[in-house]
Amino acid sequence: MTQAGDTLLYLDNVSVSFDGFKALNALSLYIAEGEMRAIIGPNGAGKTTMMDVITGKTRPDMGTVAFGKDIDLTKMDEAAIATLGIGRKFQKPTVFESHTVYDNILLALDRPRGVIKTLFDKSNGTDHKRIDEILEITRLGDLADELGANLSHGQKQWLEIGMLLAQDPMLLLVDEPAAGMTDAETAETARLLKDIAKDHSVVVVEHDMDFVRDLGVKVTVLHEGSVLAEGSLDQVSANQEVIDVYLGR
Amino acid sequence: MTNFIAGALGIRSYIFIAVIAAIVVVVGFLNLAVPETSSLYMSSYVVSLFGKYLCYAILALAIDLVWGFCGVLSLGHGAFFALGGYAMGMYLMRQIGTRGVYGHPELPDFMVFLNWQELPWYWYGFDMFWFAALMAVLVPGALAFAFGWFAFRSRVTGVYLSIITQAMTFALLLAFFRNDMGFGGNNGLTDFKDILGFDVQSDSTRVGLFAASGIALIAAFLLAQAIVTSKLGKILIAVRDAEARTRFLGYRVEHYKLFVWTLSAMMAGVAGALYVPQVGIINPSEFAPANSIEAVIWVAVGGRGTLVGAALGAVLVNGAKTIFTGILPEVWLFALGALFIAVTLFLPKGILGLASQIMAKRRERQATGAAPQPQEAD
Amino acid sequence: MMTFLKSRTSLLLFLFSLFMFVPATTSHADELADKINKLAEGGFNDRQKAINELAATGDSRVVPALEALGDGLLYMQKLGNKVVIVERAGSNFKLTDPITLEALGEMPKGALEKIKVNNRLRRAVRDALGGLQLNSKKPADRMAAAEAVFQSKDPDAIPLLDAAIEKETKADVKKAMLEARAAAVLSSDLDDTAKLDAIKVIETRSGRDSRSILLGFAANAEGKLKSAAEESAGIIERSLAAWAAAQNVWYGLSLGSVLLLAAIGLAITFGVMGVINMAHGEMVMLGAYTTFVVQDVIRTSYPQLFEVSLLISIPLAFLVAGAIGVAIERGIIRWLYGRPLETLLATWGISLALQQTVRSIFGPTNQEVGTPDFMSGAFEIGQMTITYNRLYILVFALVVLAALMLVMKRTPYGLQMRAVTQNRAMAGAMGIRTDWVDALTFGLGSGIAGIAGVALSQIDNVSPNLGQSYIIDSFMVVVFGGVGNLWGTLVGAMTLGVANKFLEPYAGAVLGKIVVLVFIILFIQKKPRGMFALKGRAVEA
Amino acid sequence: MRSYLKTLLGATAIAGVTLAGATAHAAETIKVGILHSLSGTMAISETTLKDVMLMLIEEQNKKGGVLGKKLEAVVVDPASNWPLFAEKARELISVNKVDVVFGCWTSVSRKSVLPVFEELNSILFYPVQYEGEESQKNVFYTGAAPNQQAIPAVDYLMNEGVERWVLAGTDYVYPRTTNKILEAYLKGKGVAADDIMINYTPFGHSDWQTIVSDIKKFGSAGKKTAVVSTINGDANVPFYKELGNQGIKAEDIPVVAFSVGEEELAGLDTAPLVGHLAAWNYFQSVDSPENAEFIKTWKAFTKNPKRVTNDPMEAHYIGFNMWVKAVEIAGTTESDAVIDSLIGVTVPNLTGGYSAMMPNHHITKPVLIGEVQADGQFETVSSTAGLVPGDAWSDFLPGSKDLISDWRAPLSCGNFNTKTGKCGGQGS
Repeated sequence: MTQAGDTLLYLDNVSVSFDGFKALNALSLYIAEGEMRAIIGPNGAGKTTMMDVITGKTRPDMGTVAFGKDIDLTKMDEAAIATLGIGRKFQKPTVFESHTVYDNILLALDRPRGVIKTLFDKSNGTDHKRIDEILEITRLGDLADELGANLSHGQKQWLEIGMLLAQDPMLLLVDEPAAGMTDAETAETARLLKDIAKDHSVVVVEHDMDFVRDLGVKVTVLHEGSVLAEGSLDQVSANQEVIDVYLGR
Repeated sequence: MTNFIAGALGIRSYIFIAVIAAIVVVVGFLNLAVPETSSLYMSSYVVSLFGKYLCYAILALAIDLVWGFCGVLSLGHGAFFALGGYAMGMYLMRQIGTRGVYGHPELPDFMVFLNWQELPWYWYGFDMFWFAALMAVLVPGALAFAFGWFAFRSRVTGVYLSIITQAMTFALLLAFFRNDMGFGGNNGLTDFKDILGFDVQSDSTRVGLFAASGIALIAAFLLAQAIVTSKLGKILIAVRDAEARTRFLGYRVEHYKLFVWTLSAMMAGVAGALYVPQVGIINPSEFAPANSIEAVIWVAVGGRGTLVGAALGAVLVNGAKTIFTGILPEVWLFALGALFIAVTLFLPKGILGLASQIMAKRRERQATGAAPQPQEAD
Repeated sequence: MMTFLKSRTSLLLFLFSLFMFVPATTSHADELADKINKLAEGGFNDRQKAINELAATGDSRVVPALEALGDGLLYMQKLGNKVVIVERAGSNFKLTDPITLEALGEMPKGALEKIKVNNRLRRAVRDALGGLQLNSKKPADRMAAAEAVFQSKDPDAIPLLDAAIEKETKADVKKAMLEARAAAVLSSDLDDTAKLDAIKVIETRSGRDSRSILLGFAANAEGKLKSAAEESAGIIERSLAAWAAAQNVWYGLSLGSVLLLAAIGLAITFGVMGVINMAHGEMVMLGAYTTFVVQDVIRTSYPQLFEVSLLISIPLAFLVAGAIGVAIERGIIRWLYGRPLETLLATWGISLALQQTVRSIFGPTNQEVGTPDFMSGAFEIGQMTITYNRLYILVFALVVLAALMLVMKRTPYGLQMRAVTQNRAMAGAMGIRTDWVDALTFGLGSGIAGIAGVALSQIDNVSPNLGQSYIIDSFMVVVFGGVGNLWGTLVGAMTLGVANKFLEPYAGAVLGKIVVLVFIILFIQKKPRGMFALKGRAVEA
Repeated sequence: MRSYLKTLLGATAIAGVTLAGATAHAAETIKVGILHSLSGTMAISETTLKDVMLMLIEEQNKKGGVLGKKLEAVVVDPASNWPLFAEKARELISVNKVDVVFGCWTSVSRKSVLPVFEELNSILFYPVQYEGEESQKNVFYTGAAPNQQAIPAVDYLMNEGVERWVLAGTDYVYPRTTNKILEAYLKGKGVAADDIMINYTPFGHSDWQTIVSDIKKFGSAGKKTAVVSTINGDANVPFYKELGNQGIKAEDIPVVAFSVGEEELAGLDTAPLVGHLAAWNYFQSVDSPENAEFIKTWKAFTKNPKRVTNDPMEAHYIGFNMWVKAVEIAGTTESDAVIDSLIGVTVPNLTGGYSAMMPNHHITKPVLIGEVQADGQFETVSSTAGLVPGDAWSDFLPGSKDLISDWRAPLSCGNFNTKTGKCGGQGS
């Protein structure tokens, strides 16, 4: 486990409801700088909604969401939050299918995001170098000229993670990175994430217990929109409440 | 691959520009310099017909820019086209001067007709060409900006956006039909005499307008091409394919949409402004939602997401329409309807997409060993 | 009896022969015949005089002739200038004596000349008949006669009315007669007290025509009478204003019901299936044309079924439009799922082709679709006029909506349909034949559009362009209400209908519609997914 | 790629050239252009006129054609699209080389083609009643001008005791102008402003509940009220249906329409409408040998015994015969000669009289007022004593009361100002 530093992400008493259904119920969660955290929970536990709240897609009905020292995320939109340094990978791998792998990374690079600036933007040598690096990390170097649409499921997952890296965020939110992968791919993904976690904070939402075990990090169990248990995987899997929830009481 | 597409793009654009320029020169020459008796003579009818096609091609480019590249399907681009047309029409009306049937020095005929005493304020300035030309771009631009600013910020997307663009053009249609609006009601603006001092009916003016349309088309094409090949263009495609992904990468999607949407509206305005002096009338029916839908169909026929295809689609569909309304007046709607169905079913990427596929196949056969790669249209 | 009652004229003969009211001055038959023959002479002014003279006889034997005149069935024989009542019989006319009502054989059309009437004469006939029928046996006739006198305000009718009121046993008829008498009094030269009473009677009658009579009277009156009449007219005016608001709501709901009908089918094909169905309007049109064909067959072959022609049309229109819908889905749309914008283009092509098909078969002109009697006319609630056709359409729209909801919520098919639209792959995996569910759903939406066409044929043109005029409104309703939600469609249609009708008096029909459109555009900014949008994170997935 | 594109663009260009050169071979026939919408919103009215022209041409050919040559009809579809009208007019004249065009229905389509006819100096016969305020050298107006329809109708109603007027129309030029003229005319006759209600509705308006109830309200002020309707084609059916349903009877509030003819009534159950009026220059019910013959030929030509005839059809009948006669007088189909010889040409109309082409390119016509009958026909209840010459410029509009039109030399002017003595409108 990485050494915990100052609190990077701070959720306190956050609630969200859709038409009376409480997706998040007074959820409180703290992620430290440089920490890697796995979040598990049954379907409908609020994992994706939590990501939505952090990235500005969904506004919480109440509660505090703060980043770093005192940045209130509830007042910002997705683009602003992303620029701030929070990257997100979707549950369903989402890459730009009409662009090449190379261009996908290029678009994610930490370059000016204004309309006019992008119109005249030309990528330079540093950019190319950085892209090559990322392609190397994600093992997509051979596929640089391939269209996003032609990648396999696992390759898309990696490309999306690569795009997150290109953004150079302080915090990565990774939603089910191992879903639909072969065992070999899953192991590879775990290795990749651990690699990334060396110099980024990472929150991973995952169902696959083997994968979580591979990561070997602190685990938070969500249930019905709030935290049910927290601790190492072994601790939480011994927790009676968690067992009840997973086995359906 | 990246480089290859860039290369193909270059060739295609090159051909496109060359063809347009050639058409302009040849048609102009055949109309003006060849005697009327010659079998090579091209009548003014054909000149204005081709002029009209070129204007439609600009409109198609404008639609393709927002729809093909940014995924914003507008069913209301006819409104921007018509607004540009009205701006030009107002200039042409003011140029009539005392030559109207009532001979009023200032008021257009229809105002005299309705007992209007003075020119409404919004007609001021349209006696100057530069002002009208500016308005032909600014008015559609301003409307698009206001509309887009609200719609994109509120994240109205997909069919919802399409439907409200339709509502927009329908509302404008109804508004311009009202005689109280001061734009001539259903009759619109017509009976034009001069443009910049040249007689709009004369052959040389026709050829001039035709050439202007050709140049405008080339300019619009180059501008659109520059945009779609820039990084901005890549972002537009990114927005089209995965809007949320783009947003979470930190791009303000609404700004990109607004930019390209407004620019596209301005292009449509230019097309309208060139169209009006060539067809000789602007009337509210240009706002009809059906017109906008048809324009979208040109793009689909030619090949969505390919600039050359959009322009080609506009010319082909309208050419077919011209021929069919002449030789098959009773059944041409069947032909048109069948064309649209056939294109959506069998040519989802349009004619140009089909062309690319055929080329790709042929290349595949030639370059043995190369992995089969689906060709992405530019 | 039945055959006897067929002709209105013979009915009158029957009534009069049994219950003839014999006035004091019975004219001699020849004298009467002379007076009737006079109807054929001169221009409209002369004819009007002749009518008045006939009315003045008070002789009920003139009724058949006057009736026939009003109906345009009174002709003159070119030979001998005798006036006769005619009945069409092929290319000939069957003749009847106007007084004795004896049959006079047949004659070719050319041997007769029609005695022309215009509105003024029809009005004169109506007034004259009013006086003459006050003693009819049937309460409905007496009621109509009283109403006619009320309209004619004929002071000469006062004695007849007095006699009739005396004998009248039905309270409502009596009231109508008293009101008619009051109207007649106002145009008579009776004294002021009688007129003041009459003003009060008319004030209690209320309604627009009462006000009209009072204002007309006030315009020519002076002093006390003038002020009394104006005051009463004012009272009526205020009650009318209150009713006007209610009337406006009704108009709005009725417009809303038309929008609803037009949009329900689209709420299925577009709202539930996500097909941007530009051919939706043409499905409505096909329904309307089905109605036309059904009526055409009925007219030529089974005229006695005309009253139920619409009921017959409803299932047929559903089947015709539904079958074409299924064909379109199987042939074209099914290749385009997941590409909603392409469906727009393809269905646009379909709509062009369908329009042209109908134009080729039926011609470009409007077709006549008749209104059965039960849907004609209007009734009043207080000062509110409610036309039957609009009422039936409102009810019909709600019934269709309710039936559709039942199908969707309570039948296995509805369950499968919702399953398929929500998660096609999963539904397929569970053994649902998704392709058939798609086809049926599209057919259902189209069929409902066809049913809407049956109703719309009652209020709009039946022409190849019919569909075009509803397509935009339908999309607005569905989008405004919230895609995929039938309740939203209902509320959306009604809101837009009422909003339109409340704006119309202030802004005019055109500006009102523009305002509504702008409102929809702004509303969508606020609620990008319509009024009753599905919420939650599933939406954007 | 290169060859592919070239082929496509080349094909388009060739198509255009072929169009341009397609007509060199037709010297033996005289070509007659027919410019009526066969699709789109106006097809409903205009298709019939295309058919009637085809019939007239066929009949003329049976008689041996004109100047010994057969007539050949050239039909195009301007698809209810106004710019397309201009384009198709140009195609007819410059590509198909027609000698005369019969066409247009709406004012805007006429306005759209005007400059084309002027530029290419061809001849257009326009068969529909219109707002006037126009007289152009190349156009012959065989429909009614406002003084040949609106004013006699209003005169008739005034005679019938109407004191209060609703002027209801579709919001476009024809109703606007007609209503302006009528308003001025009525006020001149002493009708108070309060007694005139003017209402405009959009094209294809289908919800008439509010307006009909407004009319009812307006008509309940104690004075005899009538509605003068200039409501356009499509909107009429729902309008009359609503009138019938709200119980407005012709005896109480008659509606006189200028755009509703037999063709429009064919789409309606007319039983509740008996007594409502229309003013035209022709009714199918008119009893004259020419009309009987015309109707017979028409039904035979369309092979449909139910087809009705109407006023614009008569206008084409008159216009076509006038053109034939003028061509025979001129001995050529050359535009200037025919235009000159058309003025003064007199041909039988279908109402038992003769119509003459006036120097202002309008024709003389009788004005008939008819009441709707239960069988969908009109019965004439009033007709003008003689023929009424069409007035291009209304005497009741301030902008045009000083203008006259006379296309005979030496004046040759469509908008001669009698005050200033100059050609060219009001001048300044």
